[in-house]
Amino acid sequence: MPLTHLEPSPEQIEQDKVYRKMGLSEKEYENVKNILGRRPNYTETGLFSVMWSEHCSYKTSKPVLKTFPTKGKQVLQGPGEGAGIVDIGDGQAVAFKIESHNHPSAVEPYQGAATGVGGIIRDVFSMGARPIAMLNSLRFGDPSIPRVKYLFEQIVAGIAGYGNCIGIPTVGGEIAFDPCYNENPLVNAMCVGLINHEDIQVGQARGLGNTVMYVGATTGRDGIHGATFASEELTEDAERSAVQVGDPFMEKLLLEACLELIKHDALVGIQDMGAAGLVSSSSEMASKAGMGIHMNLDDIPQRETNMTPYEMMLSESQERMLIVVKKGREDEITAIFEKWGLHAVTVGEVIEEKVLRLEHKGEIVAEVPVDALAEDAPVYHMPSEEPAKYRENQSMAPWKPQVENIEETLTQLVSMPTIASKEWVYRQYDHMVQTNTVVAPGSDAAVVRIRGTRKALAMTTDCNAKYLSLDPLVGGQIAVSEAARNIVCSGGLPLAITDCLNFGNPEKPEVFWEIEQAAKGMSDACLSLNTPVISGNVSLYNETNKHAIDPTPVVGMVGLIKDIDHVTTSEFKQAGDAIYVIGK
Amino acid sequence: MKKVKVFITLKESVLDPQGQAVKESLHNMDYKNVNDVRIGKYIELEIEDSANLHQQIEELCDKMLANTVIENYRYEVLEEVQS
Amino acid sequence: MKKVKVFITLKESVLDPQGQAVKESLHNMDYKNVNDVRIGKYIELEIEDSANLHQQIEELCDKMLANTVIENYRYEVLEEVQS
Amino acid sequence: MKAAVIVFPGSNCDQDMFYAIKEGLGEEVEYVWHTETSLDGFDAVLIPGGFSYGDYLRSGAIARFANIMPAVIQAAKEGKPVLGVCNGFQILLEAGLLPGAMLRNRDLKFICETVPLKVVNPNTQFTSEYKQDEIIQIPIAHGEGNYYCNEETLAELKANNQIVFTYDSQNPNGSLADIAGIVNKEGNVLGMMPHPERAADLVLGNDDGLKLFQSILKHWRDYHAAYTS
Ligand SMILES: Nc1ncnc2c1ncn2[C@@H]1O[C@H](COP(=O)(O)OP(=O)(O)O)[C@@H](O)[C@H]1O
Repeated sequence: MPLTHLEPSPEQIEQDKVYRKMGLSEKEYENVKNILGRRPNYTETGLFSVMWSEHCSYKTSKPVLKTFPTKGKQVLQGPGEGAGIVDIGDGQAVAFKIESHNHPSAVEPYQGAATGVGGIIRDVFSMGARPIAMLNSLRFGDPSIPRVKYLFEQIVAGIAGYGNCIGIPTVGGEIAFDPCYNENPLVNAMCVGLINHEDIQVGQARGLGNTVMYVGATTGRDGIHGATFASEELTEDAERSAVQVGDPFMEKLLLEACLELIKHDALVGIQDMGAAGLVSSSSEMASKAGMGIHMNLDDIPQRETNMTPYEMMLSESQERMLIVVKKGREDEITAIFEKWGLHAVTVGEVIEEKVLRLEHKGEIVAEVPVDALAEDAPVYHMPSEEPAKYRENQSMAPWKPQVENIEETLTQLVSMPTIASKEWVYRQYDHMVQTNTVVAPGSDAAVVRIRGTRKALAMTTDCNAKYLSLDPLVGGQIAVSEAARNIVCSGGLPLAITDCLNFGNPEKPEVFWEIEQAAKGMSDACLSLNTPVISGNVSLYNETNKHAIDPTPVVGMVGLIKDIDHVTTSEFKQAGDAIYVIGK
Repeated sequence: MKKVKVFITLKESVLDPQGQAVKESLHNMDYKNVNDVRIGKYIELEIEDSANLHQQIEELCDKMLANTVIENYRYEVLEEVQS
Repeated sequence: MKKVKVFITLKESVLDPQGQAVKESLHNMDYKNVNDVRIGKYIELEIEDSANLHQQIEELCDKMLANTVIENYRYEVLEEVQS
Repeated sequence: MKAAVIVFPGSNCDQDMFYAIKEGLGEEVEYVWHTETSLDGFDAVLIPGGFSYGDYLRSGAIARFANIMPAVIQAAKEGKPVLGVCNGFQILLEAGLLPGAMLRNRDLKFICETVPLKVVNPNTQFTSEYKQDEIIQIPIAHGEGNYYCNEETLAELKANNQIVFTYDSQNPNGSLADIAGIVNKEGNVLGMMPHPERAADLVLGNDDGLKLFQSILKHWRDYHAAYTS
C-alpha cells in the first residue's frame, strides 16, 4: 500500500493552498496546473516547489548571470555543469567551482560547513576531475558575541573535519568579520580538480533504454526541502528542517570509485545528487539529453522505513550520485563500486517521452515533463532601484584618516580580527596532503604543482564586501582585480573565475540593484583581464529580521604558472633588499 | 556531591556514519548477527548538589554537552559520591 | 533480538583532554559547582541472540569497541526489541 | 628494494608515500590493497597516513582487522622493516605491534604544520643516516597524536632505547615524554606521527625526511650484501 494516502489530495492542495507552504506562489501553482493539464498531487507539487526554488532554478538571478562573460579560448566547459573547465595545455585541464552553504551552517555550523565541502567536491569529481585543492571564503559577525564565536569555531572545524579526512589539501581562503554577518555567516567552499581532456564527463541521460543507477550513501529524511530553505530568509520555522550529516569516509570511497568509473566506456552520464537530490539530478540529466527517465522508487536504497515518494525525491542525504550506463553493462559498473565497498543499484531507465515518471509500490506516483522542472523553470525580472544610501555615499567627501601615533594605529590595525593572522584557522586544515602544495596558506595565492610537469596552479578567493557596500559596481571590479593581483604576484597567468553571489533578499529592489551592479563590475573586470566566468553559485536571502548582509560576491580565481621556478611568495626574503611600490 | 551520567545519542533520523562503518566492519569480521550500531557519547559529571540541580543539568546539556539540533540526551543522577 | 548498551570510559589514570576542556568552559560559564567531567562513548547494538551472547559481546568490546590500553567498558543487555 | 604501501579504505597519504619511495628514493614500490593477504616479495612495508575507515570509533581501530593485517604482523616477525606514519602509527598501536595508545591532541584541534623533531636514536634501521640529536623539520597533520602509555611501558621504552623521535622545543599535542616516534623492541617496526614522506622533495621546500627512507634502503643493502656474499 503506498503511503501517499496520508498526503493531501490534489484538490486539498489547491483548496488549502498547501503549495504556498512548500514555496510555490499562486502564479507558479497555476503554471504547474497548466503544464500538467491537471492538479499536481503532493509529490508533484514537491518536485516543482524545490526545482523552482531560487537555489535550484536561479529564477531571480538568471537574468544577471546571463550578463557574465563566459567565453574564451581557454574555456572547455562554461557554466551549466557541475564545474567549469579551462585548458592548461598538454591535454590537461583544470575544473573548479565555488559553492555556498550559508543557511545550513547558520543552523548547524559543523555539519553545515562539512557538507558544503562535501558537495563542492562531488561537483568537481562528477566532471571526471581529481580534486587537488580546496579553498574557502568565510564571513562572520562580531567575534565577541558568543554565538558568533561558536559559529566561527564550529564552521572552521567542519571544513577541517571533512577536507582533512577525505585527503584533499585546503590550501587557501579568506575570512572577514563584520556585524552584518552576525546572524548570517557565509560559508563558501571552492574545489579545484585536475582532468585530462578525454575524461571530461557531462551529466546527461542519453540513449533510449539505458540504465539509471544510484550509487553511494542511502537515502534518509535529511535535508528535505533544503533547497527551498536556502531560498528563504532565516526564521525560527526554517530551523526545523532536518540537518544533513556528512560522511567524508563514504565520500572518499565514492570519489575513488567514480574516478575509476569515468575511465569505463559503459558510462554515459554522471551527476551529483546535491540540492534537491534525486529530483534535480534525474530531471536535469534527462532534460539536457532531451530524454525522460522512468524511476522505480522501491529500488532506492533507504536508510529509514516507510519513506514516501515525496521524501525520497526531496531528500538531501549526502554522498550520493546518479549515473546512467549503457544497457546490459550494469554488472561491470557494480563491480567497480563493490571494490570500494559501495553498492550501485539500478533504479530506472532512460525513456523517450520527456517526462520524469516515478513508480512506487506498483503505482505511478508522479509524472511531470522534465523540461518544466529544469530548463523551463520560471525566470523573474525583479525590479531594481538605486538605494538612497548609495546616493548619500557618493555625495560624501572622501575620508582622510588622521593618524597621530603610527605605531599605535598599526598595532590596532593588525589586531583587528579581519586583518590579524589566520594561522589559528589554517593550522587546522591539512594543507600539505597529496604533497603538491608549493605555496601554503599565508601568502597571496596558494600554489599547487602539477606532478609530472613543470606547471603549477595558483589559486585564490577574494572579496572585500565593504567596498561593495559603498559602491557595488566598483567593489565588483575590485574583487576580480584583487584575485588577479594575487595570482600574478604568485607567478601565475589568470585563467578564469568562479563566483558565489552572496546577497540579501532579491525581492527588495535595492538588493536586486546591488546584485546587478556587482555583476556588472565583475563582468567589466573579467573582460579586461580575459578571465571569463566558468562556474559559480548564488546564495540569496542572507537576511535576518530584515537586515541584509553587505553584498559579498566572492571570486575564486585560478591561474597557470608555466614553470615552477617562477613561483613567487609574498614574504620579505632578506635584510637589505629594496622595497618598491608599483601601480597607481 | 552527586554523580550525573549523561547519555547523548543522535536523533533517530540523523545519519550515524560512525555506527554505519562499525556495523559494516563487524559484518566483514563475521559478526553477522549485529543488526545495528549507533554511537553516542557518555559523560560523567561530578557536581555539587544545588536546589535546582535538575534544571541546571538540563541547562548544561542543552547549552554545552549535547548539540540539540542533531542529538537527544538523557541523564541519571546518582547517589552521593565521596569526594 | 537483544539491545546491548555499551559504556566506554577512559581509565582513571588517563588524562581526558576533552573532559578537561568541557569542565573549564563550564567554569567560565559560571557553573562552578561542576567538579569533574569525563567524556566517554555510549554505543547501542542490536544483536540477534545467541547461546554465547555475553562472550560475544565481550569479544567485540575487547577487540574493537574499546581500546583496553586506555579504556574500560561496561555493558547491559536489555529486553528483546521488536525488529 | 621493493616496498609495499598498504592502502585501506580512507588512506589518503598512500600516494605521498609511494612517490617518496619512487621519486625521492628511486626504488621499486607497489600499492597493496587491504583485501590482499600476502606481502611476499616485498622488502619493506609502509602503512601510510589518512583516515582509514574514517577514523570512526577510534583512529586505527577498524583497520587493524583488515585482511592484510596478519601479513603485516608476519612481515614484522620476519624482521622486515615496517613503517607506520600518522594513521599508520595508530594502526600499529591498535594492532599491538607497538605499545601504547593515542589520545586526542591536548587542545582538541587538528594541527597541520612543520615542527622540529630531535633524532634521539640514530641507531635504528630507520634513522642510521641521521646524527645523534640531529634536529630535523618534519610536517605533522593529525588530530589524535597525543601518545600515551603507562609508566611501566614508558620505563621500558626508555630502557630499550625505543624512543626514536621526540618533539623538540615545543610539544604540539601533549604527547607523553614528547614522544613523536617509537620502535618495537626488535627495532624493525617504527611508528611516528610526523610525515617524513611530506619532506622528501625539495620542490616543496624541505627534504629532511628523505634520510629516513635512505636509512631503510641502506639497511636493506647492507643486509643483502652480507646475505649474498
Ligand atoms: N554566480 C554564478 N556565476 C556563474 N555561474 C553560475 C553562478 N551561479 C550558478 N552558476 C552555474 O549554474 C549552474 C547550476 O548551478 P548549481 O545549481 O549550483 O549546480 P549544482 O546543481 O551542481 O549545485 C552551474 O553550472 C553553475 O556553475
